[in-house]
This record gives sequence, C-alpha cells and structure tokens, in this order.
Amino acid sequence: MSHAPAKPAVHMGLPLPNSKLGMWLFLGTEIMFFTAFIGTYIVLYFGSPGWPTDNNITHLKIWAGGTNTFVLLASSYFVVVAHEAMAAKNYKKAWNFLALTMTLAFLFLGIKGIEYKGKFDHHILPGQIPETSLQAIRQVEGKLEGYVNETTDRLVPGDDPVHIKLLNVSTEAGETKDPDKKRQLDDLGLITAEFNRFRAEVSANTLELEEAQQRIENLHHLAVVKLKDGREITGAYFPEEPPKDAHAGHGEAEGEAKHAHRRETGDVSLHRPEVAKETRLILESNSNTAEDGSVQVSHQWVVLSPGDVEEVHHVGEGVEHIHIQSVIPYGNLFASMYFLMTGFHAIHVLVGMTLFVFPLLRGSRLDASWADWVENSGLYWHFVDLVWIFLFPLLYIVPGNI
Amino acid sequence: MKWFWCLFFAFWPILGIAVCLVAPGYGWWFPGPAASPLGQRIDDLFYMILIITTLTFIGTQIGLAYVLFTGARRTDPDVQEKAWFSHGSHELEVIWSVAPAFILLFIALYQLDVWADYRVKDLFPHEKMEGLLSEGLHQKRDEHDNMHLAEVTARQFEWRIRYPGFDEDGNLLPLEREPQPTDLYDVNDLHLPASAPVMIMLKSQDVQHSFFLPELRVKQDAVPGLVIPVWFEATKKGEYALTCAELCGWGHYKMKARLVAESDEEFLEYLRELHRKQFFDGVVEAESEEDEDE
Amino acid sequence: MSEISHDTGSHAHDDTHHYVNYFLIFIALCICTGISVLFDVFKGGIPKSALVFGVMAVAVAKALFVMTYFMHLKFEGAWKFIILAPTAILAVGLMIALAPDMAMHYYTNDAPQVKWVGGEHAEEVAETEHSEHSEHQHEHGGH
Amino acid sequence: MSSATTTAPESGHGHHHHNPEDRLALLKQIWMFSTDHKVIGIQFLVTTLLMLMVGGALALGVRWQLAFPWENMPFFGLLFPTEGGQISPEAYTMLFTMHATVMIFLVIIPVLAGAFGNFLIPLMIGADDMAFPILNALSYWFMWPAIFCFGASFFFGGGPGNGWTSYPVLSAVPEAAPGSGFAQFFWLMGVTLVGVSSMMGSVNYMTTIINMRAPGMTLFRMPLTIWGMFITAILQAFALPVLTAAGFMLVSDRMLGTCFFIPSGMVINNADPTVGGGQPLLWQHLFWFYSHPAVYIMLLPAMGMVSDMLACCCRKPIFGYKPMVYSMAAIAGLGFIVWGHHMFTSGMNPALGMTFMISTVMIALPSAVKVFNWIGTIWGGRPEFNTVFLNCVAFVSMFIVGGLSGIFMAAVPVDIYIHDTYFIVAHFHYVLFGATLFGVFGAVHFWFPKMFGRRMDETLGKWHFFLTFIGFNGTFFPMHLLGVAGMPRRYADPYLHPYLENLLPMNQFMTICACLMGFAQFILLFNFAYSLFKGQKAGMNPWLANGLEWVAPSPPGHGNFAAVPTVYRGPYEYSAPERDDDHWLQTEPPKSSPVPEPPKPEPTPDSAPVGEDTGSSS
Repeated sequence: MSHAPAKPAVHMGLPLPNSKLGMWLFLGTEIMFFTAFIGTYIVLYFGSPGWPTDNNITHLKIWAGGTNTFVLLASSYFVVVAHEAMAAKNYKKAWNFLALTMTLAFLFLGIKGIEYKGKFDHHILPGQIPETSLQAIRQVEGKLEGYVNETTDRLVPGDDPVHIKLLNVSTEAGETKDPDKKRQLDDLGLITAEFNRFRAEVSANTLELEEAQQRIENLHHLAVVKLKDGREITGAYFPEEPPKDAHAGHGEAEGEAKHAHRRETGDVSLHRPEVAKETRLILESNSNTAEDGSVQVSHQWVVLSPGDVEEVHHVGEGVEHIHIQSVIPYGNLFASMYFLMTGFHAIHVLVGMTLFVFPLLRGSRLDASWADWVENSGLYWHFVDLVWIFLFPLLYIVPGNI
Repeated sequence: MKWFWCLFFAFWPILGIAVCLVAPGYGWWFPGPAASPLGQRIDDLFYMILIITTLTFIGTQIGLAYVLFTGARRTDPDVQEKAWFSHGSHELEVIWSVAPAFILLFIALYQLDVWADYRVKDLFPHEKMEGLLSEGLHQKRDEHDNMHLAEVTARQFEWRIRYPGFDEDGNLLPLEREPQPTDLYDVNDLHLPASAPVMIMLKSQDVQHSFFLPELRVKQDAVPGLVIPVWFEATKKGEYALTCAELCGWGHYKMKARLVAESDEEFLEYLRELHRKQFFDGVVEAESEEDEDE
Repeated sequence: MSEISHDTGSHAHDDTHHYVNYFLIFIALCICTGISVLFDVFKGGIPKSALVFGVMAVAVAKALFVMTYFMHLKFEGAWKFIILAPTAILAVGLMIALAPDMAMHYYTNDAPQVKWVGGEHAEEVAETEHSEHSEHQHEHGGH
Repeated sequence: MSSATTTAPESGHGHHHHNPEDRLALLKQIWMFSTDHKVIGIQFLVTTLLMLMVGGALALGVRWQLAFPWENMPFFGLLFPTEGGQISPEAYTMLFTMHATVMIFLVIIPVLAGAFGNFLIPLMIGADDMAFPILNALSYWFMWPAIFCFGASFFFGGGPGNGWTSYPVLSAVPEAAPGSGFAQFFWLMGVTLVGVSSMMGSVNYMTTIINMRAPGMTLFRMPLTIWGMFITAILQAFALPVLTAAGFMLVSDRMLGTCFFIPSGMVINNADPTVGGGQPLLWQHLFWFYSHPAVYIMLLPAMGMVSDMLACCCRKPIFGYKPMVYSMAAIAGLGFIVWGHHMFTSGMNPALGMTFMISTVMIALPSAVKVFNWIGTIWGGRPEFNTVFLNCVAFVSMFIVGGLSGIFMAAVPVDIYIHDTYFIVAHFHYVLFGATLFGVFGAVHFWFPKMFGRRMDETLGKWHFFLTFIGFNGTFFPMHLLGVAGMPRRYADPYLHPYLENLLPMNQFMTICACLMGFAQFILLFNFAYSLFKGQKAGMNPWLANGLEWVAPSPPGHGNFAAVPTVYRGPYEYSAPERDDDHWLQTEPPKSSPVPEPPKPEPTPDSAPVGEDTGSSS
C-alpha cells in the first residue's frame, strides 16, 4: 500500500494487504488453469471407449501416489505452523518448519521421480505406445530399422546413404583385416537379413501380433553355432529348456489353428517343437535361389544335444533391447494426461519451493517483515496441495471404476 | 464544420442501405436462390433477421443523427443553453431492455426447428431417404443398413468420394461403414439424385475441412476422427459448387469440386459407368485410356 | 510484499481469529487419505459407483479442510465468496459444457483403436495385454 | 501542487512545470525498466501503435492478393524474389495468420488493457501507482519476448499458416503444414508469453481497483473506464489460463508426441498414420473459452473510455450509469457462456448448439442497452465536434453495425451458411476496428494532454478520422456482401471458383479503400510525434473534465497526486443546474460543507460492492 503506516487506512477496499488479495486472485487463475487440465482429462476419459485402467499395464503405483498425498499434507501442516510461529514472532521455529516443508517437497519430487522412472523404463510415454497390433509391429520394425541403420553407419565409413552402405556390408566384411570388426559386420549382415524378411512380411500384411512377437524373440536368440562335427548353423538358438510358452493362455485349439495356417503359407518356423530339458534347439534357415530368381527361405528346427555344440556366437545380443511393446488402446492419451497433469503439478511444486528459498536464506535474520511473504507462499503451497488432493483419486483410484 | 460532421454521420448509413439495395442487381448477393428446401428456410430466416436488423439500424442511426443535430444546434453561439442535466430515465431503460429482449428471444426460439431439422439425427427425413433408396434406386436393403448414399472423405486438398457398388445381379448394394471391394470411387465429383433428400457420410483423412455447398446453403465441418452424417436435397437438377470452408493448409482455396444433382436413372447410370471403368479387366487397353481422357 | 506497512494490517487481522489445533486437522487429513487408499484396497467389495462417489467425497472433504483451516478461509470476510464462487462456477461449468461434445459422441467416433477395443479383438486384447505384460516382466527380470 | 480542493481548472496553456526537458526525460524512461504505471502505459502505447502499422501492412498484403491475385506484390514481393515477386499460397496463409495475431495479441489487447489500463487506472481511482509496480513492469517486458517469438515465426519456412485460431490437427502435426515446424512452435510460445503478460496485468488491475481507490471513491462513483478495465481484468484472469493450458497441450502435441488433439489413424501428407486418440474439437472448445471472452476484452475497456469521453464532450452526465455498469457485467457474464457459437458447423452436439445459440442471441441485449444509453448521453448534450467526439460517435455508429450483423451469425441456421465466409470477417472488423480502434483513436486524442502535457493537433486529427472512417467503411462494408455471396475466408484465390468470379471488382475497390485507410494511419503517427514536441500546451484540465486524473498535473509526476484526493461524487456531474460551471470535479467538496468531511473508513467486507459485478460475471 502506498500510505505511510502511521496514517489510518484511508483507501477504500478490502481489509486485506494487497499482496494477499493479489495472491488469492492469482490462485483463482490457477484454479482455472488446472480446471482446463482436469476437465480435459475427465472428458477425454469418458470419450475414449477403452481407457487403460489396469495398474499393471499403466505402471501407476498407488502406494507412491498415496505416500505423496501424505507428504504434501504434512508439508502443508508445517507451513501453517511456520506461519503461526511468524505471527507469534517465534522466527526460529518458523525457520525450522519452513525447512521441514522444504525437505518434504524434495521427498515429494523424489517419489515422483521414482514413478516417472518406472514409466520411462516401460516406455509408458506419450507417442510411444502402440494402440493396435499393427502399430506395435510397425513400431518394432521402425526400431529394428533404426538399429540396422545406426550400426551400418557406425561400421561402414563414408558419406553414402545408408541403403548404399548396407549393400557394401558383406564386401567390407570380406576386405577388413580387423577380426573384431569383421565379426561385427557379419553379425550386422545376419541381422539385416532377418530384418528384411520381417519387413517383407510386415508390408505384405501377413504377420499377426503373436507371430511377430515370436519372430522378435527368435531374433534375440540369433546365433552362429559351430558344431563338433564342423558344421556351422545360423539361426535362433535356445540353449536351455524351451522357454515357457508365452501364449499358454490361448489353449490348444487356437494354437493348432495357427499352426495350420502357417503350414499353408509354407512357414513352419514359428512354433518350437516340444523338446526335453537340456536339449539345444536351433532354427536353421536355408535360402535357395529359385529358377525365377526369387529367394526362397525355408526354416527347420534342429535338435541338438549339449555335447554337439562346440562354440556359440550370439548375434542377437545387439537387438535384445528391442521388444514389441504391449498394445494399450488409448495408452498414449493416458500417458499424455498423466504426464501433463503431474508434470504441471510438479512445476508448481518447484515454484513453491522457490518461494520458500527466500525466507530460508534469511536464516536467523528472518523477521516480521517476512510474515506476509510466508503467509502468501503458504497459501500458494496449500493450493499445490489442493491440486494433488484431487489428482490423486482422479488419476490413481477412480479410473476403471466409472 | 459541425453541420458537415452531422451530415457525414447521417449520410453513411443511407449509403450503406443504398449499396445493399443495388447489390443483388450486380450479383453481389446470394449465389442464386437457395436450391434446397432447408436452404430456403435458411434464406427466409436470413431475410427475417435482415428486416429486423435493418429497422433497428435505421432507427438507431436516425436517433444518432437526431441527437447530433440537436446537439449541434445547441452549440450555436447565440444559444447559450446548458446541456440537459439528466442521469437517465428508468422508464426508458426498462423499455429498451424489455423490448429488444422479446425480439431477441423470438429470434432465438423461432429458428430452433431449422437447426434441429438440419442436425438432430432423429429428425432427418428418414422415410423419404428410405423411399429413394428402395424405390428410386432399387437398392436391396435390410432394416439395419444405414441410409448413406456416398462417403465423402476430405483430404489435403481434394474430396474423395466412395459410392456403394453393385452385386453380381447388378443391384445397388447398401454403403457399408468399412470400405468394400465392390465400392466405387471418384474424386472431386459428387453425383447424387435430386429427387429426394440424400445423406452422405462426411469424414476427414487428415485435418479439419468443411463441406460447403453455397447454393444449397449446406456447410458442415469434416472433423478428423468423426463420421458425420449430412443430409441435403437439391430441388432441381444441375451442377453445384462444392468448396472447403475451413482452413486446411496452404491449398485451402484449391479444394474445388462439384455436386451433380441428377435424376435417379442418371445417377444409377453414372454409378454403372464408374463400375465399368473400375472393374474393367484391361483387355482393350487403348479404349480404356481414351475413356479416362474424357 | 515485504513492506513493513502491511504488518500492522495483517497482524491485526491475525489476532482476531481463533486458535485452531492444526495438528488435529492434519490427523483428519491423514485419515481421509487412508480412507481413499482403503477404497482402492477393497475395490472388489464395493459397488463401483459408490467407490467413485466415496473417493471423490473424501477428496472434497480434504479440500474443504485445507481451505477452511490451513488457508484460513473460515476467518476471512465475505470477499472469499466473491472470489471463489465465480471460479467454482466457471470451473464446473467448463467441464459440463465440454461433456456433450467430448465425453459423449453424438457422431460416430472413427478411430482404429475403437475397432480394436470394441470390436472383434475385445477379449483377445485383454488377454494378450496381460500375457505380454507378464512376458515383459519376465524379460526384464532375465537381464 | 495544491490539494484537490483548490484545484481550479485551467484552460489552454498552464503555468506549471512541463518544459521540453521533462518530456524528454519521460521519453527516455520509455527505454528503461521503469515501474511507474504512466511510463509503462506509454511504453505499451508506443509499442502497440508501432505494431498497428505492422499488422496493417500485413493486412494490405492480404488485400493485395485478393484484389490482384498472383500479381507481383509491392514491398512484400521483395521477400519472394524467386517467384518473381508473387507470393505463394503458404505466404498468403502466413499473412492473414500474422495479421490477426499481431492485431489481436500485440495491438488491441495491449493497447486497451496495457496502455490505457496502466495509464488510467491509478489516475482515475486516485492511487499513486499500481498495487504491484514491478509485476506491472514485467507485464510490459514480457511483451518483448512475445514479439520476438512472433517475429521469429516469420523466419521459419512457411511461417505459422494455421490461422490465428490454430485449429488442430492442422496445427498439431508438423507435416500438415509443411515448413511450419518451428514457426508454429514460436507462434504458440508467443501466445503463451502474451498470456503471461496479460495475466500479470489482470491480477494487478483487479487488486489495484479493489484495494487502492481514493477515499470516497465507492464502486458506483468509479468512471466507466475503470469498470470496463475491471471487468476486462476479471475476464482475462478467469478465461486466459484455459487458453494457456490448451496452448501447452498443443505445443506438447507438436513437440513431445502427446495426442490431446490428434485422433488416431489420420494419414497426413503421406506420413505414417497418427497414433493417439485425442479430439480436435477439444482445442476449439478450450480456445474459444478464452477467445470469445477475449472479444469482450478487446471491447469493454473501449466501451468504458468512450462513455467517459462522450459524457465530457457532450457536457452531460452519462445516461443511465448503473444500467451501463450492469450491461457491461452482463456482457462479461454471458460472454463466458457463448463460446460455442464459433463452432456451430464444427460438428458439435446439436443440443449444445441450441444452448449456445440462445445465450449468444441474448448477449445482444446488454449491447443494445449500451448503444441506447450512448445515444441517450448525446441526446440533449452540448457536443463540441472535436476529434475525440467524432471518433466516439464513429465508435457508437460502427458498433451498431457490428452488433446487428452479429445477430445473423448468432442464428445457427443462418450461420450454417455464413460461417467462415467474409460476413464473419466484416462483423468482427466492425466490432474490433470500427468500434474498438475508433475508441482507441479517440482515447489517444483525449488523454494525450495528460500523458505529455500537450494537445494533439485538431486539423490533423480530423483528417485522420475522416480518411480512416471512409477507408474503413469502404473496406469492410462490402465484406458483408462478399459473405452473403458465399466467399469463404482465407482463400488465396477465390476466383478459382466460378460462382465467386464476379466479386473481383468489389475486392479491388476494397483494397483501394484499405490502402487509403493504411495511409491515414501515417497521419496519426505524424500527429503523435509532432504534437509531442510542438503541440499546443495543455493545462491540468484541458477538456474541463470531472475525473480524478484531471486534478493531477499534466504530465503527472511520480506518485501522481500531491495529496491523496478525496472523492465526493461520481465523475459525470456535468452541467449541474445549481452550478455556474458546466463541470464539477469529483474532488470538489459540496458547497454545504466547506470543510471536507473525514474520509469514510473502509466499507465492511459484507457490504463490499464488488460483489455485484463479480457475482454476475460468473
């Protein structure tokens, strides 16, 4: 206010300091800001026929949300105590409680960080979640292509475009003196061949999601196996007992049907035969050039005993990080909303923390002139708390129940 | 000088009304009378509002001119009159609040049914459309089939049109939501019967567009992700402009297409022609190319 | 904000309000949080609508606690209604106005995943999702 | 400076301390980080007047293309030497997008709230400055990053070619408008920064108006300008955050892969099908939730200022002060619930359309009440036909046209036809240019003496008005006819369509008028610069007006008033019969009690009169 403190308040208006009135008005605008987000979330939720609600799929951790609610509530309480202490002129106490608030704010962000990390680890990120099987397959195709291109660029020097370089991979491998590099180039050649076959089937649209999944798994196990008898077999190599069938839930009948379907198209590669434990299994691919010049690939499962194997060179290790992602219809929208709302809330937490830094920096010099500051930043902090009070049930508990 | 300004402010509304009166003569008016019954109702509504607003316009401008003239007279050097010390009139406020309120409420309520007929799905002229499909076009129909006659998909920067095809016996099939192998396709050329209301599915393949038939007074945005039914009825046969009315990118102005309203027989013949072209087995290549050139 | 002149005003104001046991409020808030978590734990046993209603009611109760006591609204003048009422009306009104267009589709919603969710794949999706997920876990565990 | 009680109005040249050095010092402050509300107001004014020229130039570019399609464009053509001076369709979309953007975000909103709001609010309510001076200065300086962002968006490829409404999916997927990659990002950042600026301003204005009024300045003694500014601030504070939020969502759709507005399965420009599940209509709702009230943000302060100027020019109290206030509040309140009328053809739910239609039609009512009250104010007045008055009458007259044409598009069935045609363009130019800018021109002439201590030149002012008025009506009145003829907006070349071919001569006529109008603005700039130094010196109260700002020196010093003024009556007591003078300053104590009564203490919150407008504006 403009007048000297000695004068009576001559201005018209509310019995509030300007700063507090301004803060309340500002909070009004903030309410509208979050209304836009929360309203968007609610209407998009109802407007989407299948919002992902299974916390196992979305990697929402209710304990994290609940703990964070508690943390924020406690920090809100500490701010109030700090404000009371300021009013009671107990500045030491006020400082201590502000510091406690600050600590809890850090704790909040830490827990939030753990949650975010879970999402990043499982690629629950906006724009990265396939929502139909086709998208899932296309996405993995893109990732494989990215891997092939990147590796090619790394291994084959020069300014040529990648597709030219790819043609030169085998030549390079023949020319190079460095055995290490030769092996890398050979590996690349094998992976590229597998990838090209995969891609051809994707563009021909003959690949179902689970088949694609098997393909990728085979690719992960791609290896060059040298046998004791001197033979060298290249293919998907499964050294242990056959991994448990990922699609056990589908029942025999369906599996049979698929089998039949594949046999029709002349591909028997996808379903591993049942073999005893401790047996090695490798899928051998032979390509023959037919009369009309087209390359025909046939696949055959080879069963080996451990004693047959002399040396195994794992080729697929390089692409083991590439998986087909879970199909989550409306997962991108979920991820977008989640990160938007929690992200902007986190930004507000940071702003609130910044507000508390100033009185904290005063240390023992904290005095009555900071009372308004503490009160107003306290109001702001309570608002941050309020937002979270609504975000917690809306994001963590309600979905799937309405 | 003040008289000049008084005349200045009085003159321009007169000029404005004069321009509006002569404009239709120069073709600066509607692109022809509305060519659809709904369009005629829209035009009627337009003229009704035009009359109300013109009367209000004339009234307020006369009022403004009057107060300016009397004000100017009061400032003459020989009239040393003070301004009228008045803070307003309660009666006048009530009158000029309540009277416009009734007029506005009337306008608001009067037009509701036109809007409802145009957009509310239950009020679409289903029976007439059904009649056209089963009797006019001899389409074999189940009860569950929808009544769309074409699907219009907007894309940058053209209109793609999908019609239902014919079965083996040469009967017109209903249009399915999903594309069928029998479907017929065309671009920027929408043919529809003129004898009864017809309905299309409006879709967008990329961004938002707007399906605008100026002569029929039809406009509906094609919203990405939505399938919007649009119905209209051309009262007479002929060609009508079809344009895009929602900014859709740099080529927005280029989305020029036409609607051809024709008789049922001509429409069927057009579809048969499309069918012949599309399922031409390619034996006589030269001939088919000529066809396309036409 | 830190002008000294404000102090007289705000302190005078502070002195007028009553003593509040903030710790009790804090405990009440914690209990509320516990209740909403319990709602989630006993998901199966409660009707869904009751669960949503309950959880949101708890949230509103918590919000009211924070606003009335922590934000001192209980002790403020009538201006609080003037600032908060329009905000509340607008906030709720915006959502209500959005609902007919966004939440209920008057026109057909046309998107690939609609077919995937609502159509032939509906059951399959649920299953594959689950199995993919477990496989996912497995793979990650394996490394 | 003596206290308000002894302030005698001075005519013509005053005696006090404004010499050229003072003004130079004031001008120098413009370039510095000043927290004085007057300097900030002038900073805003100068900036927006410059931006007005930029926006006008862009509009002339649009007009050129419509009149002489694909012919070499003067000046702008230099930017496209490879095409031989022709502009490309992409450039055309950028021209109209940036024209709207500059005019709305950098001219009209900041000139009203920023320039006049800043300059007038503390002066008119008798405060020494804004409640938060530093925040105030920041709100100005946030304009510059915004201007920078808008400027930067010019230099990236095709520029932001999505219209100022920036509808997704066009604006959300970079492939949809090739070349707009970073341009659209910068454009959205610019809008966000302008939003931050407005937000800071609005919180500041509300606090100032609520809490810093001089003693005796009750809410219903406030000038209508202040009411306009106050209601505008409320609109801004509660509507703008929604746009800011939506803007963030759109930016993240473009840059971060989210999908709030992008439905899945769209094949855009042969790119991969989109992934997502968002809804493009959502943006339209959120955008118009702000941008429709924004129309009133661009109008209400001008309504207030015109009311003040009309009363002063006519030497007559405002006709129906309270109805004026209530109708402003009603406009604001209804303004929040009419946004859907921008979406009647957008595929919205028909039931929602009906609701929005009724509220839209009803918003014409308070506007009508205001028009009648303005005419009532002139009625029986003793107007002097100076530049200020002419501009104000033009405001009323043009607003009538803009308001009446609004009824056509409020009627949904009619709107089906005229939506997105030039009828709409005509309508909002009549409201935003015809009404608001004429109001602003009047206000510039009216408060220029208070800002700089000198009057603006009358002859130049009248010429500017005359040419602008003619040019304006010549440009925009025919647009109604174009709209009725069905010419859609934003067409780079409408004559491609046979049914629009005969509109070419009319478009050429309009372009010529637009050039005339553009030329007239140089007169304003010249008059502004010339009068700054050579204008006739003005005293404290050159217009013999009643408001508090006229008891401060011209230009007011730091702190505005020598002593806190006390207010005894409303600002419109002109020509009171019991007085010899035809004006009666708000600070002049009543004759019956020569000794000023001690100021009333603050009203209790329960009687807080703010309620009347905030409550109804919800």
